[in-house]
Amino acid sequence: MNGRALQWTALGAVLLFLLGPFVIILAAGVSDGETLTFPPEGVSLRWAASVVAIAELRHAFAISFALAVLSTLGALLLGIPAAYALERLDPPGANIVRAVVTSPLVVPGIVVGLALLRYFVIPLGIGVRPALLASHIALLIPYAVRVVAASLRNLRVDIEDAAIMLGATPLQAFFQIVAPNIRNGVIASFILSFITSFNQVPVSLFLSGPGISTLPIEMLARIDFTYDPSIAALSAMLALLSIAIVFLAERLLGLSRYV
Amino acid sequence: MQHARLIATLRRIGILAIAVSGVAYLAYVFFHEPGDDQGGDRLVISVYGVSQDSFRKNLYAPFEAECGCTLVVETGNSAERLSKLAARKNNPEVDLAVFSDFDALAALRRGLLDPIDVSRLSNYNKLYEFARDPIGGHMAVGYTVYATGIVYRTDKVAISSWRDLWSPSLKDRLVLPTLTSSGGPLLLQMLERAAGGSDPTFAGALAQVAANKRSVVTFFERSANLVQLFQQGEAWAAVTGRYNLPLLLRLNMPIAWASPSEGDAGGRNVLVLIKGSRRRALALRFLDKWLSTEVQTAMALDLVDSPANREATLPPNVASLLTYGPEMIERMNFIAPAVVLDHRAAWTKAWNETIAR
Amino acid sequence: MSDAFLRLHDVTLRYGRTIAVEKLNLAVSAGEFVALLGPSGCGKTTTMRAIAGLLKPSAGRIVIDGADVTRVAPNKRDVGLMFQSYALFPHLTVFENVAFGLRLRKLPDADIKTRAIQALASVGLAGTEEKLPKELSGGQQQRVALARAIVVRPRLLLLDEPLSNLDARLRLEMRSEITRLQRELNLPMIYVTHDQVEALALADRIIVMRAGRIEQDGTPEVIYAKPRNEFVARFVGFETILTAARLAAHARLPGPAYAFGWRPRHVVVGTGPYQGHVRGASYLGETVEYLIESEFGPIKAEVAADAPRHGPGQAVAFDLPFARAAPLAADLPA
Amino acid sequence: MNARTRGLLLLTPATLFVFVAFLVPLAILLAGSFQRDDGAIGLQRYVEFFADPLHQEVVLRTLRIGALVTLAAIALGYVAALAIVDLSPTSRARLVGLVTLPIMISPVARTYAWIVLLGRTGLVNNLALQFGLTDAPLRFLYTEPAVFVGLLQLLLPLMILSLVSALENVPRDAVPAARMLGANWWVVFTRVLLPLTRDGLATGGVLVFTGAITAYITPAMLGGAKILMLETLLYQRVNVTDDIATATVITALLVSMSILAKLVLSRLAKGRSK
Repeated sequence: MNGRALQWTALGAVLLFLLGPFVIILAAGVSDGETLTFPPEGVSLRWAASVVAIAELRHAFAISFALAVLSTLGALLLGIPAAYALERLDPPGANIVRAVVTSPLVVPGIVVGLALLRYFVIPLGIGVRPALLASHIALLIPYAVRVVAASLRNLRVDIEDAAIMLGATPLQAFFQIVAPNIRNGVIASFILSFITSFNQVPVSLFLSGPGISTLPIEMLARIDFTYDPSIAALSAMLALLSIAIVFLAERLLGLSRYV
Repeated sequence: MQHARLIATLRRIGILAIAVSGVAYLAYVFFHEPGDDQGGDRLVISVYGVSQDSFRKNLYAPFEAECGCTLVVETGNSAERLSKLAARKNNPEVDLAVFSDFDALAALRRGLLDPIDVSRLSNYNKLYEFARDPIGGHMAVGYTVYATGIVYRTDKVAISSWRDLWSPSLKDRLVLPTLTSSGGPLLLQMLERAAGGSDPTFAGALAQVAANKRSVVTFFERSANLVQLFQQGEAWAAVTGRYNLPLLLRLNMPIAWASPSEGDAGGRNVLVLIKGSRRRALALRFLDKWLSTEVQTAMALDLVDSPANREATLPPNVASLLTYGPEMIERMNFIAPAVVLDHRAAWTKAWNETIAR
Repeated sequence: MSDAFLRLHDVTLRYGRTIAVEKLNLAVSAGEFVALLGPSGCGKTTTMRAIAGLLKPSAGRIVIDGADVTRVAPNKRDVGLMFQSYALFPHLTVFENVAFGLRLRKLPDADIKTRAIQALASVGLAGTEEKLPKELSGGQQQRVALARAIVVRPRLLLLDEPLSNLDARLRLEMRSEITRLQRELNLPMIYVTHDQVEALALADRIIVMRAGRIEQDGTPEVIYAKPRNEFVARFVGFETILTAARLAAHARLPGPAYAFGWRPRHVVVGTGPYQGHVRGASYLGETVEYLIESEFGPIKAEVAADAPRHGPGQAVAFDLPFARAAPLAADLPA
Repeated sequence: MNARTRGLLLLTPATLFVFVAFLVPLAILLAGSFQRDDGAIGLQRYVEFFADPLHQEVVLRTLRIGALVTLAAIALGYVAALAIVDLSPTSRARLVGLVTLPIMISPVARTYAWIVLLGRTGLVNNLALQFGLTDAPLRFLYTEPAVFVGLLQLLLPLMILSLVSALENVPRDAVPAARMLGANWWVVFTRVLLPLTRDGLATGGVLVFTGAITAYITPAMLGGAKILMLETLLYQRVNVTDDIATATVITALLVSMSILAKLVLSRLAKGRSK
């Protein structure tokens, strides 16, 4: 075997390691059997249907989806101006602010959940829902700032000056000239944030409450007392959903450049 | 040209309107408390996550229909829910909760509970003795009892005593509850008894577990990944509550409930009212409903909870799977909740030093 | 000078603690084409951006058409600016790029169309309206930028090294284009460049800057023939500059001056009172360039190629005729 | 209003938000680790934390698994990244997309797949039995290797992506040039590729190590109560035994480990490339 063939085999093995488990989950999820096994016993979508039929899971899905969209929008609303300021306006203390704004990236989720529950939510008497939303926004701001800042960095500074010299106000220059050119970065950051929020577990573990549980939390709880293929079916559906989103994004924008 | 600009503007407004209403809808979904639109009251309960489908069918749905209110259900294991309750002590979200008897006592000691006015419970007098005042002061009412014992693969091992857990054929196939789960203290209690001791420090029991810890696949925190462990062939024997037996039997494996000579440990789950709850009357009404003969029977028939109500009568095939009837309840060794609480810190220390590591 | 269209009074600009432009005074009359000439970092672009309003002076006043605009926002100054990088909007078509300023002025669609198409035609780009900037060549992008800047009819046009990204042939072409437009529109322009040839060819007046200050202000002829000091002289091609003190030992000076400068082609080679050695000779086609090592130091000379040639190492006589020398003042301290 | 003031104004909402809803609560939690039971400032909580042999073991295990996952990710990452940058731009983009996929999928779903795979009746054991590699099914679940495998799959994509972008910046001729000079592959790797991709390696290393020591779901699902890591221990201490004192110490340990890893690795990348 020559070097090149060896290289391809190794790459194949790595890909198998990374992607193989999804094939397993997918297969286990469409099994017709009563218990979770691989290879599956027959093919059926009944477990997928059974998952969809559970009201709690549907509700958790709706909550997770809404939470992901709202927190992503919130993070972008706060993060885009911050990214713009950091990249363009040279505000005092920019480096400190950059570190502050991106700090949620390095702190473990469990710690974030615990700290927020004890020293943010409870002392301020914040309700379960606003608290969950606020924690997700704080977690997502780094993604918004980093990705948007990266696309601003790739955009010439002088086109804004050009617009202003042609009579535009700074706001007009931003919305008519800058915004259309960082649109892809913003969409990429939206997708990244959405998926991050949607899959978030440790923070939500502390901050979810009565009547409001996210899908991954609900799923984690159910794994403990479910031995049929329904959780595999749910996992497979979630995986397919993520894949579909990423595939579309990749198709439209080349998302991987921003990761 | 002017026309085209108008159309473009209209289209932009249209897209914006769709986006804004989409976001508004999602905000509604997210911030909408269940039951707000029905106009009735909401009752928030905090329970174990197991068998919620049965509870919905036998208890929640009928109750909601009766009271015209909405039930909001928080699920999780005992300790998790207790710690959330403690965290939100000054602004409680939950009206009524379910705990093991000693976690209920822990909640009481942390000032989280209000007494239950049992005179207002129409079903109170139908309860077995063990359920009437399990932690004292009428701060809790038992709703179910479960034996904690040994399930095992009859094709792999034979079990007639708690000491058989340490048989060599169970090496690497034994699953035990971790100390911090409800089953942990019950396990230690039975091991202590099997060794002939009655020392509440459980020194002998802890030493047994420590000596055999290599045999143990895992110490589980949540009872139900037990099913998986059996199904995957990881477990041949496990110590668990009897409420897991029906689930395990559905695996179509030769699994049985052991009858060790020392008997089984008794576990109780209780209902409590959370201090500061604003819907006291509704909570009491729900509590009474839970204890009613019809709900207790229905939950037993679904093989979820063994009844605490003496008037619940079960056919033999169901009864055999549950913790049912005066003799079986007699046979169980209850452990006083106060003993658990008073010694748990010491047990945990010993457990961490000799077993968990 | 009181009728100047643009005036800078003692304008000072700072970046943090470094001073980029210090107490600059400048006047440009209506219809005048002024070049700001100087090496990079001399403050010429900074000055231009201050006139545009993109930078705020830390001291001094800027007056346009009699009104003090020092505190007026750049988008309210009605000043056009053409960027070195063109700064076209990548997501807009050529037409929309040009129409951008007109749309902001809320003109009727029909007027926008007429004026944009006319502006594009005037720079020779009719027919490219629907293309995106990236589909055009560098020279074409340059023209779009020019059209975009003039279509809004600014009262003053600033050009920031507009030709530096073009190749030599296009540069010539654009140069005449800009001159033509300036004459047609009779628009005052300030043209920033580090290329003396460009400045000489285009401007009515050249302002040579160094280190944030004006070194010399004059017509191209004056700047070219009579640089005021050593810095300006070097910048416009006087390569041999000798101080009066040094020359006095060898020659009778024609008058008082700090130094004298010669262009290479004003140095006589082959005959003359001074002796040197040829250190290098480069054949340039029409001429030959010599580097001569002499008692004055290295002398650069350029002579017709058909004159007798001298090889490296040869001794050679040369002359520095005062008739053609530029008398120079001492440099201001940098 | 000048640009800096405007900048400050635009930055304030995000900064304020992160401060109130993140940094201040975190700081209070961290500060708690230095509080003694009597309220004074001191290291009592640390002393007590490390006095517990279980805690010592969990800290060591966390560091060990973090280091092993990082090393394995580096090895596999180079193998995969070198093969990927060898491809044409289109297939390269496609493969990068494939590698990115796992990052986007719910960690719960991803880890669940390993439970199905690694169980005693799972695929891995079945294959091992079939090929006679073992006589009896092996136990993988609730062992350190299971956690290791789960974390590696979780985090390897981050390393591959970092290395791919680093390798893309290596001049195309560097490797052939070194080969022309007679260097063998090992020399090419250590003397040419490694120095040129040091930045990417450091970035990937920080992501993988930090990811491994701060992951929750994977150790919780594949390790359980027997194979505790700092994150799962923290959860247990807070939610099961309500022991905030220990939780504050674990928080401080986790945060300082993350920061330390970042400092050490970025110093390494800078220091050596000089």
